[in-house]
Amino acid sequence: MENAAIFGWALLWILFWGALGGVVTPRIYARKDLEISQASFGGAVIGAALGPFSLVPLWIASPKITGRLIGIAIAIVIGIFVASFALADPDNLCVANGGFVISQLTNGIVIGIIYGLMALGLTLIFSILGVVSFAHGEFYMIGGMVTYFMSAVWLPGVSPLVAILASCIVTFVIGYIFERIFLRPMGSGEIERPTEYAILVTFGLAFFLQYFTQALTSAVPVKAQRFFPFPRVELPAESGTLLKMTPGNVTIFDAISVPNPRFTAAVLALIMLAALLWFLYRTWVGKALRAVSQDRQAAAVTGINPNSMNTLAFSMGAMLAGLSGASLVQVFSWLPQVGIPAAARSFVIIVLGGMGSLPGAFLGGLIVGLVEAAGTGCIPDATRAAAYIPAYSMVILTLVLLLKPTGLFGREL
Amino acid sequence: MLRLTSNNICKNFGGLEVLKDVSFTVEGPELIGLIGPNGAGKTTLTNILDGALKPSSGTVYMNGERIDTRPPYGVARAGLGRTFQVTRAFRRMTVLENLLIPAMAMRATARQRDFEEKAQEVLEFLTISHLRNEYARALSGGQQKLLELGRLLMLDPQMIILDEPFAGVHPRLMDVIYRYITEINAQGKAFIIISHDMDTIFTLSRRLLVLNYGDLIADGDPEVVREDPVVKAAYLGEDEE
Amino acid sequence: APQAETVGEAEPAAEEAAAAPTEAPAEESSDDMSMEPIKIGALAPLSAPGAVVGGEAMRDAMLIAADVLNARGGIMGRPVEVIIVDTEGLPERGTAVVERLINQDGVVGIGGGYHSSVGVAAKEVARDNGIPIVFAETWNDTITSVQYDEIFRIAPLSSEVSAVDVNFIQWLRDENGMKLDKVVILTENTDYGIPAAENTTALLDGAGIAAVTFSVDIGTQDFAGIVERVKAESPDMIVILATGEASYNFTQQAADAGIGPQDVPTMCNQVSLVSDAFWVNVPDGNNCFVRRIGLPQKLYNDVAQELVAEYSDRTGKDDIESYAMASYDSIMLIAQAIEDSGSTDPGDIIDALENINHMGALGPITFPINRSNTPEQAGVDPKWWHQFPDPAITIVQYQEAGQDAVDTAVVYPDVYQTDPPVIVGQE
Amino acid sequence: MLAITDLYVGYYRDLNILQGVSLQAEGGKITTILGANGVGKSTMLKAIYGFLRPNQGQIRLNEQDIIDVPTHERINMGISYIPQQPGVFRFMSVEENLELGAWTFKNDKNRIKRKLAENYERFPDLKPRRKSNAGELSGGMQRMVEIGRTLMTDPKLILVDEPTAGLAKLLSEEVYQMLVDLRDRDGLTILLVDQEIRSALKIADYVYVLELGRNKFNGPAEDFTDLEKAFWVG
Amino acid sequence: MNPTAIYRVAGSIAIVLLLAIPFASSELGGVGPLVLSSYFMHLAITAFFYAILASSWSLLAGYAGQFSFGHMAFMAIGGYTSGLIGKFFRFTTAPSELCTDIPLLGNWWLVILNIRRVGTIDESCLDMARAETLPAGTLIVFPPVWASIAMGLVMGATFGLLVGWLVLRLRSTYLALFTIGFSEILRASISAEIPITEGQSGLELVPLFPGGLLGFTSTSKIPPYYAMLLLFLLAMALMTWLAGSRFGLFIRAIREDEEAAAALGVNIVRYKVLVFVITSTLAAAAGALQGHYIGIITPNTLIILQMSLVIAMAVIGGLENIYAASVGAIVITFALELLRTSINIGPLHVDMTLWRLVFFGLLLMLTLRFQRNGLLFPILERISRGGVAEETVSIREESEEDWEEEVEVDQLEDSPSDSGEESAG
Ligand SMILES: Nc1ncnc2c1ncn2[C@@H]1O[C@H](COP(=O)(O)OP(=O)(O)OP(=O)(O)O)[C@@H](O)[C@H]1O
Ligand SMILES: Nc1ncnc2c1ncn2[C@@H]1O[C@H](COP(=O)(O)OP(=O)(O)OP(=O)(O)O)[C@@H](O)[C@H]1O
Ligand SMILES: [Mg+2]
Ligand SMILES: [Mg+2]
Repeated sequence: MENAAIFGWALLWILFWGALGGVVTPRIYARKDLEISQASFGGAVIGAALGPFSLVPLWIASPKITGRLIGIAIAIVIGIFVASFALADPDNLCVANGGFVISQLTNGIVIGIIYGLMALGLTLIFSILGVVSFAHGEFYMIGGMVTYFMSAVWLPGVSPLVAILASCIVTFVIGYIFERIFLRPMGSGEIERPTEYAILVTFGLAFFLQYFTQALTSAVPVKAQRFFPFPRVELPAESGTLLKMTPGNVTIFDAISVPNPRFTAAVLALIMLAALLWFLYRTWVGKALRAVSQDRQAAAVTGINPNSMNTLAFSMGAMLAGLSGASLVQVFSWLPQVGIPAAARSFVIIVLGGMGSLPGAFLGGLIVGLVEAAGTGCIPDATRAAAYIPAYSMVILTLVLLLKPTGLFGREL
Repeated sequence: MLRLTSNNICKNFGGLEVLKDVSFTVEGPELIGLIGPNGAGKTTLTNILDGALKPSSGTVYMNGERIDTRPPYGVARAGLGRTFQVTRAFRRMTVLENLLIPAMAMRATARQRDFEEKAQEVLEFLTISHLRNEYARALSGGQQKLLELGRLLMLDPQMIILDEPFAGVHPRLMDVIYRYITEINAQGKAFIIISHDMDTIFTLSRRLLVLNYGDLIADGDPEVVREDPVVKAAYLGEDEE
Repeated sequence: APQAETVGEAEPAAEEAAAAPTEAPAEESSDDMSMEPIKIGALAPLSAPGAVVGGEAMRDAMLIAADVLNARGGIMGRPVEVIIVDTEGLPERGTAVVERLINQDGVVGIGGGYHSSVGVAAKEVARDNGIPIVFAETWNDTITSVQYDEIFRIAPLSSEVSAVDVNFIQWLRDENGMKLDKVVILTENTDYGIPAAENTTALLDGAGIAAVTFSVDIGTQDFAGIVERVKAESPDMIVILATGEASYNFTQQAADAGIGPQDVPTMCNQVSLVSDAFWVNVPDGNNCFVRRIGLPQKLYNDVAQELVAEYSDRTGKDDIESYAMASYDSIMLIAQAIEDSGSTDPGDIIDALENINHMGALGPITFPINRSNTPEQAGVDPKWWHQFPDPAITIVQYQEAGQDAVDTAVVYPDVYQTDPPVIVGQE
Repeated sequence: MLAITDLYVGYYRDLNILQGVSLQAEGGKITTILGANGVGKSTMLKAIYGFLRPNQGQIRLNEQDIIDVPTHERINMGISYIPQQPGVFRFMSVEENLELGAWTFKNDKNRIKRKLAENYERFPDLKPRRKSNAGELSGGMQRMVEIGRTLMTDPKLILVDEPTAGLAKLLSEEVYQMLVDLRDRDGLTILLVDQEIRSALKIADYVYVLELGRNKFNGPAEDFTDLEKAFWVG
Repeated sequence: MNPTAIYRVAGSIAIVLLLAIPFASSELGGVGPLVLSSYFMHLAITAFFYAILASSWSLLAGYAGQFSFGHMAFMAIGGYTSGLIGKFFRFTTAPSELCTDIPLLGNWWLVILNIRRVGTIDESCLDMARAETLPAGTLIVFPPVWASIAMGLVMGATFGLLVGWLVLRLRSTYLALFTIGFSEILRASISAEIPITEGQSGLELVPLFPGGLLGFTSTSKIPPYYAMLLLFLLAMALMTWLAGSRFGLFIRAIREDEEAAAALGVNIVRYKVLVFVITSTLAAAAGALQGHYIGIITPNTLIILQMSLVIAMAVIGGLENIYAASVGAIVITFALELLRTSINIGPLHVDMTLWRLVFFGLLLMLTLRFQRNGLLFPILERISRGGVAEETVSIREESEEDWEEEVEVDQLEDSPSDSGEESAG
């Protein structure tokens, strides 16, 4: 960082005026007898955007704070952030190297899609049962483990699709049994303070599953082979500038390169997403699930059994986590502990996207993917950039919870 | 002398206008009934007076001080107590502890044993003194209602809002609540009573407010209000004049 | 200058502490010489966050040591019991289990040890209780440079290992005509990774080679962003100091992105020598250079060959990891020290260890820098205190995909070379 | 058709909202339940439909005791329920809403198609909006969707709870007309709970009045001419 | 005997026993055949450490209903603050010129050491100063351990205040997620900021009593045992007093129904923040003490496993009672340690080192599901509330004559743990 001060001051400026706007605006709006539900968040971002130059007019004119206004303000804040960063560190790869930026963006999007798939499971569970499963990461881990053991140990040479299917079945069944024994009583009023109970009991499940797997498999990292290696292709054949494929990699325009396992995982995730959408929007059971999430009583009136929908939602959520684990076990080395950071990331995503919102989960996944890519890619200090990876998404989580606990999207399934 | 004024209260939930320009004044130990069909905004109004909700616009003053900007505990300390439509006893605390909370909250230096005697009196008044060491969750719905009323006595506010005190209550307990209202009112405390039970409201209250989907359509003597054609229309369906 | 004694240090008290608690085991041994087993402690990380793979290998080797000793009729006619405890790779657990070994189980000496941070913490407990520890796989220089009587080490010194790495890199440049101006180091932000990266950077600097270090949190799975940054640096060589699955993850993801061992000369981490796990996790890891502690298998002595045979029998592995071999030796060293001194008194064992000449699987083991030949007297750095001076270090290279670690080509140093290095990515 | 005797129901085990209510609904007739707010009218319907389990008493449908029949099977026995709180699936299209009414016979495509057509015929307003989200419709149309959804199962007995609460006058007249049609044309039995006393009485055949969990009056609708007497003082 | 008396007697016996334990330790020669090894003493100290954490967490989660997963973070804040003060702060009688010097009273200076740079020779500015600038005879004094521990408490309280204030609006799930985030950020920062915190190598702390105490050496277990026991007893006394006072009453009311409590005049903001401050301070105190006792603290104390241990201890003991939680913690600390063995069931060799955690997780789940109040609490509850039902019934019979008719009190015989009256809609 050459002119670190520029960036530091910009950050301070944003924080100071943001805090001031967030605290003072609701007071002023309340004094003027105006709608204040958005005043705190709106005031914060508008303050962060242009400081006194936007706050003073806001306080004087006190217009209705619309989503549009907030959107513009957020865009300005991001603009200031990026500009001051670029000014402060003009040699940074993120500023100076277009190819690098494109690669990082691609990485972020590809991994974000997979994060999104995992978070979808969590959001599905939340929208139907109203609880956050703290064992989500363990289902992810088990999904990967089963896929590995199927394809490499138990039935070597079996098609990866069969292995993935097996992992779906296993995670689904575990989710099913758990829901029936431990979560079903919540609905019947047998358990007091169900939300807290759910937090603790899924937490216990996580603990159990993780150590159970570790006791069974020991802690040697494992990894599945590439499911579907690319064919070797070079287009146009001589120069290789347009498209170049090797078994492990595809390069487009000599700039964007995506490793094969990630690519297949992302494609699998997209296929699953499509299948999930098809299931939720086109099948009877899927519609029943959505119906229960929108109006439990009305659904019960039509003869849908909401309890069995709970079970289904939980098992399916677990299965989606298992599935993203299954598709990532060919990308990352796998251990009984891999679920913990993955689960933490899913929490961030669903809070960011708005708890219970399917589109929110998907978009949240992309955002988290991009932020992590930006964090690792742009932080100048090489010894810190990667060391802070687990913290990037947590910083977003903290900010979102403090500024806008409802997330980006309202609830919609 | 108590004086509560609500000026032009409006409340929106998103696009839904639940209260439209509601203004009224309570002066002295009045006994007011508040009626209106389901979803008329009665509970919402209570929440606004109590500070649990902020009005979208409008103000509430109590004894010359603005209270709509205060948090609920500030309003409670200013002298306004309320019960909830769905009873909200502290279920895993004993009856006695339930009663001690408001008394202690009002006085920063107080100790528990200072109030045990008073709590005993209140329990006896409400005929549930034998339950003092039971957990509140072991009480029946009606008894939980009594417990809520008892908490208000311990809080000792100047004005009390009761949200459907008679709903789902056994007739015998109803007598207790009835007696409670009249006696406490005689001690100089104002009441606003929300109820769907017309008999009780008409015998009990000396002033009637009628809310109809956010509008305050009537305010006055119960007998007069009863004859009001607008009110009749709201309650008895279409009247062919 | 007559400075006041600083309050934080507790040196004067330590002597007393060393004497007192040792009485318990000593008494035990005096009143029952018949069949009371002699207990030797063994440290190994057997659960997360420790490096479990390493821990399990060490455990197996140390159990073999116990069996071998007992098959020989024990030590001084008494059976031997090796008590293995799980350090979890956590210093606070390390102190707790060493405490337990000494005070609960009554061990007379301790072997094994993997994580440096555990070693750093454990050495204090050993010192307080006057019980010797022979560390088998803790590289951190400070463990010996504090010069505690009780602490011995047969693992290499972190700084010496870095020196070998850098010598090798220089050798590649000078003798093999490789272009080598810039090296990227990927390290983990642990007590092992950070000092190793610092040492290596300093040495490379001295050799006129620029080094850029990226450090990662262990447990990181996704290295895509880092790989892009490494790529943007256009390094001539990559050195991976991150261990465990982080090392596998990085190597394979780098390979996926086109800067793997087959594209850029890469020094993979020593965990790559667990060849089964390596090929499962890094299918594109061919041409990796790996630093190997210990002699090449072709040069194993009799002890080592017997050990490998037994070890393969039990674990199904073809070769033995260097740290498993060292753990074996650490137990055997203590056993021999007991024999030599004819006593289970820890003080006597320490004396015996200082003068030991043990033919171990690693070769002849001695501790030449000791109380009678202090670093000052010998004119060497204090890190050589109670340190096995010459654990052999070679650089091997996987030259065929799926190759077993046993069959790897030894490329450096010249004396051991079996094949010339395959250098990739040179125009 | 439906006979209730001495029913005790409540939300908490120890607090009965209904305390010994008895009631009969004759086939092909509209039976109306009136009473002040909170006397337990809705509670009774919930008990008949199976959401609440009575603490005591009997509920018989065509001479068969149905207390132990689970909710979703009561639908198959020909009972339908339109609850007081309007409940459409806000983020689903009108058509999906209607289709979900056919949940109990979801595999009978022809029957679903037929019933859908019937519904669009009955509520022509819905047809052009069949692809819009139900949450975007007006309150009255949402009621139509709900009623239509209920009718998908060919019920014999429908339990209707305040169907016109919050509806404009014109719309509510349509709703009442619809109920009458259902009775006259389809021969359905209707158990109606209502606050719109005048309108409800107009279409009722038989009337029950409840007071705080107990029967107060009952009799044919013709007996209820003096409204003042019946409802204000009691 | 009435329940309070039972508690008093049992409590006094327990305290006397705990105070007496060191006399049976091997350091003091044991009592007759009973010789407790210093490993046992170590376990006892650790058990008290966990007992403080579990019971303060139970005050936070069980009494006040704030399900925070950040308790270990406050523990770490205490330990790291104390450790960092020991690492970076010195008192001298002359300015060092090379470090940051802050003048104090008289000729004393507070010297703050420079942060070491990664990648270069690591030389303390004070060492350099000693060689170059400091005049001969300058005293260099470490900050006293008690003072750095006290600073740990202050930091714990400050962060507790901050977090408590930030989470005011958050309920259950959001609170849990936020606190996980908080502790994860803290863990990542500690791991990454190696020049300050030493990262994964762990920050070394001076012993609790650097010069020994009363003839015990600095490594003796006995002074730390009494120190930790004292902290434990103080914490329990403080929490007992709090739980029995208005504070306890109010936080339980907040747990039961925040809005109703507010409507009755309870300043919910103040008490919610206060409960965070108090419990974080206790956690920080335990962390600082344990840090000095062990001599090292690493960011791994923040991993989720450590938090699960504390939660499980509190839940299995009894979440809603500080005594049950602390006894649960003590029992489980020992049990987990004893289970570090391997057993043979017939031909099957089971390494309990791993499986014990599996069973532990299962026990946690089953306890939650079937014994919501923990395994210990119901026993305490029986002792303390045994008389209530009879009392209620007898009073009721007395007052019966005023009530010619049965009024709805027929549910009195129901056990208090019954909760079937929840809405069934
Ligand atoms: N938090 C809220 N968000 C959105 N809408 C709300 C909220 N609270 C109340 N409403 C709506 O405001 C309207 C008035 O509600 P309120 O509870 O005040 O009615 P009420 O007069 O007390 O009715 P009842 O007699 O049934 O208790 C209702 O339509 C209700 O759905
Ligand atoms: N879910 C519930 N939990 C607890 N009590 C309830 C519940 N629903 C209703 N009650 C109580 O049951 C009593 C009767 O309610 P119900 O809904 O049956 O009245 P209603 O006669 O339908 O009145 P309305 O005309 O207002 O719809 C009321 O006192 C109400 O407070
Ligand atoms: Mg209401
Ligand atoms: Mg109703």
